[in-house]
Amino acid sequence: MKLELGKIYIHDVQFADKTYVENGTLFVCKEEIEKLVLEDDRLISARVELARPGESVRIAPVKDVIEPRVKVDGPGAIFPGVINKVKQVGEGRTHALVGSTVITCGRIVGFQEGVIDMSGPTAKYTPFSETYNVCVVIEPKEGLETHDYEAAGRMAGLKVATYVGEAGRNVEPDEIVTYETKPLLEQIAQYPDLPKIGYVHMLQSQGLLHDTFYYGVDAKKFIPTLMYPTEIMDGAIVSGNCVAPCDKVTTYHHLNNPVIEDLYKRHGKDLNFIGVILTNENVFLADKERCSDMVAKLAQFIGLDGLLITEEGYGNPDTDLMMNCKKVTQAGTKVVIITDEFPGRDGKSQSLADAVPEADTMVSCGQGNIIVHFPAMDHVIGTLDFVETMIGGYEGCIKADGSFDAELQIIIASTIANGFNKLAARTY
Amino acid sequence: MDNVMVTNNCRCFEKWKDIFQMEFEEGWTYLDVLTKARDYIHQGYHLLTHPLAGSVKPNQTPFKSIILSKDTLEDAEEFRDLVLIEDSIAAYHKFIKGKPLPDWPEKSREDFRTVDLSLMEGVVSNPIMNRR
Amino acid sequence: MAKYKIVHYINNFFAGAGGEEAAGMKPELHEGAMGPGLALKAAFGDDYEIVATVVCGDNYFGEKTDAAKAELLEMIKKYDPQLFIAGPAFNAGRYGVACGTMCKAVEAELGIPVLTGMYEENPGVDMFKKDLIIVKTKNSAAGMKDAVPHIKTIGEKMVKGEEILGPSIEGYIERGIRVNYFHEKRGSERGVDLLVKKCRGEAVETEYPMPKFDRVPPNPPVADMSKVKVAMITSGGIVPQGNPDHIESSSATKYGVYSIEGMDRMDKKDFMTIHGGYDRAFVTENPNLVVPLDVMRDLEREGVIGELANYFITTTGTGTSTGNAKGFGEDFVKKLKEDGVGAVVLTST
Amino acid sequence: MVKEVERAGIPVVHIATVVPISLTIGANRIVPAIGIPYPLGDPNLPEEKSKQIRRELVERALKALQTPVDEQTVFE
Repeated sequence: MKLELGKIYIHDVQFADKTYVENGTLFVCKEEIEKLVLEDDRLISARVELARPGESVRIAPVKDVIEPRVKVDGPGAIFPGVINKVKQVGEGRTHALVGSTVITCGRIVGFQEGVIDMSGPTAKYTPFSETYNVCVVIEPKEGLETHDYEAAGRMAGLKVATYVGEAGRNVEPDEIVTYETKPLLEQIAQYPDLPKIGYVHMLQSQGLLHDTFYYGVDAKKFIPTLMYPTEIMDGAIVSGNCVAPCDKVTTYHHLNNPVIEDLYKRHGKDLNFIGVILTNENVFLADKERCSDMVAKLAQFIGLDGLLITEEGYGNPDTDLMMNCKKVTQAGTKVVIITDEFPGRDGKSQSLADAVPEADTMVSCGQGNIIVHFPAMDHVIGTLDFVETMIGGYEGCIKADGSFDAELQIIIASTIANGFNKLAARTY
Repeated sequence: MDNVMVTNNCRCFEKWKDIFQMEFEEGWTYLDVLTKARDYIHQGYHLLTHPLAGSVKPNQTPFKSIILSKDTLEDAEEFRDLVLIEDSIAAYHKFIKGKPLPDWPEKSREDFRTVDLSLMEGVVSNPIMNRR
Repeated sequence: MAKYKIVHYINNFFAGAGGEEAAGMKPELHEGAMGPGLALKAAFGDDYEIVATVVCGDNYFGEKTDAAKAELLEMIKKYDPQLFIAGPAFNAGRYGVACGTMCKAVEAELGIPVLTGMYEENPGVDMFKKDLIIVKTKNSAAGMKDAVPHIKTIGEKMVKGEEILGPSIEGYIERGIRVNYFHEKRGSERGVDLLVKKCRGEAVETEYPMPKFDRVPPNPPVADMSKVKVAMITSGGIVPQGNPDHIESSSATKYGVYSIEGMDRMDKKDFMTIHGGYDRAFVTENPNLVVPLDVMRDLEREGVIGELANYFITTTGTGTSTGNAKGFGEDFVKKLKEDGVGAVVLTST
Repeated sequence: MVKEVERAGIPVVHIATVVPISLTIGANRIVPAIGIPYPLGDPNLPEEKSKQIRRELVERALKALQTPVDEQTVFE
């Protein structure tokens, strides 16, 4: 499977009468976006605001972040099984508006959604302080059931991103990167002397606000399967969760999965990137045993020499992570784990909720419990009303001028456990 | 299947009180639920669900539900459940020490109940739960 | 400019009072620097002054900890110091524990920075490394020269409120605190690097070491059972009739020590079970099913074991937190040691 | 408790009904007991038989105490 990713670099975002890209500037039509969102009668209001790097702007509470993309050639279309029809993706050509995002925000439940600061001391912790963001603030109709609201919010973001992505269809990309993974036997034959490497991508799948979808299938209902790495770049996986903001894997992070990107960078040089094993993080312990058995089986079945494992979330997923690591190791495949840490406020406790001796090679994406100071910003997109109750915030932490102290875990993707960031933790 | 649900979530209690044996007490804390589950494990029960299910941390949500069974559904390492419950209790203390549970308004409490209920719905709907 | 004031704590040996024979000495106060403090004084230079040295015998401190602590705190308080330094204790265990205890006490009472130094294997290290900065020293006083510059640098930073960097840079013992920093490469790239190396069979270093499972290595076996005093302990909830100490039937917060002097077996008239976790009927009828006194007496009589301790220790295991259980153990082993118990049979239900 | 006794330098044997729990709490010398309602003996049998079983278990425990071990060992 071969995908050409055409990168159109965006250096600014502005409102206009229609939505288009010109000379690296993304122009968006506010009215059309609002109209699109309000097609869903579960939502009663949609407000579009723009946020640019360096501005004194705080976005909260963030639901999802999505990079606008459009499929210009090859089978299927972006977000198959969710926005577009179910059809295999990952082949042909896709254009991405790199440097821009669509961010959905608004209150879903009384907790959990995170913060993005476009400037100031906390901006460095989130990648979205460096992107040009089209923010859509949504509000549900009175009394809407939580599951429905979650679904409406998720769909709104994906619809807007698809709409904005269309603006890149006929634009000549600044750069084209080609990614290719061949069918198993051919791929192994291509670089017979290099170690065969895979990637176990664990998807959050515990329930409401904890779900992820693969071609529209709820991840808690599938069993581990193999995926061509390029499928994910066409939106085969979308996020339907807002667990702890810091280690939420947004849809943006699925589209731009760093492990897949970095494995491709070394593909044919010092490793042979064979493919991705998708698995889940269910609540049911029998599911955990079954799925980790299957992950180990698949790794052995396709003859991997080594693999990376990433997780999403803390606690329950740590058990899946450790089971996967242990069983894969015992099946004869070398493992490296990428994770974030929660060692408590004082940094002295165990970072993970589970541990096995096989997990002897870990990469740390930083710890989410340290307290950081958020100075007041000139403008807030969304609302700060819920900061105190959001994860990481605590009662009385917000001051009259809008500044507050909170744990790092309140910032979207600050310790994301797939290695997207440079943040790490070490022992003092 | 001889199942017991330990919970402090009235919505779980209402929904499944006729299906499971229930250990329910509205006033229990998250820790009380973990402790009760540990007592069951000490008496030979097996965990069916992960004690930290849901990535809402123990100092964030007031609600917790855990399903245990006299039978085990999987061929797990024998002391897995004991380790899981002890680690979960340790995790509870770690978080609560840094930041106590906020005094949530009822609207938020209801949201937390909904999320906890959803986690359990995913489990109860699993066909293996209907095994006799 | 006024000088920063330091108070220094040392033991009998370093105060020149003598070794073991002087270990019982009570707290003493000396104006200015003395002993190892002279080297510190030279290192810290003119902006700092060791205003007093407090001294205490290691045995006195160990045996009368609370009294010693209180007396020493009184002495230290009146100097209103900006920094407290204890030791270094090098490899002296009791001294290390005293240094750690005093540092914690001074920090809590006076709210000033505290600093000590020890050899890695000093028992004080495990007790205090999470709470204190302990400068890493050699295992004898010959290491003073190497330790002084680290004590000086860290001490100055503490007094001035400057950031103290990582343990390998500053020369203190790793405290086990996870601290964030920005790496030059992103996590996924580091992960791929590690994996490629691991697949090549090269050594790789993890960024987050798995916790060491708290295991105590087994003791050597009992050489001659017929010469040893054996004690019985149970978590099976056997107590004297009426449960005089009100031990809980589950989630116990206490344990009991009960006499079995002159008894040949556990009589159901004398003992009952309070254990909440199992069907009590059989054990109520015959407590020897949990505390095998009858058999132990036979073995004692036959000379298989040297002697049976004249009490048993009991609590309930069900629902009892590992923390509580650990606490019970730490508490009652003192008694076992004092009574010369050489082996323990612990029964659980 | 068992670890604290061991840590104090006193050899300890754990007669436990649930061996995995014993392993988890870190006992080094473990003798499996009969069962939960009656760990040392079998009250369904006549008392002298039951006591005989108890004696065998205790003897096995004493033997464990006199056996050198490097790691957690279950004396079946």
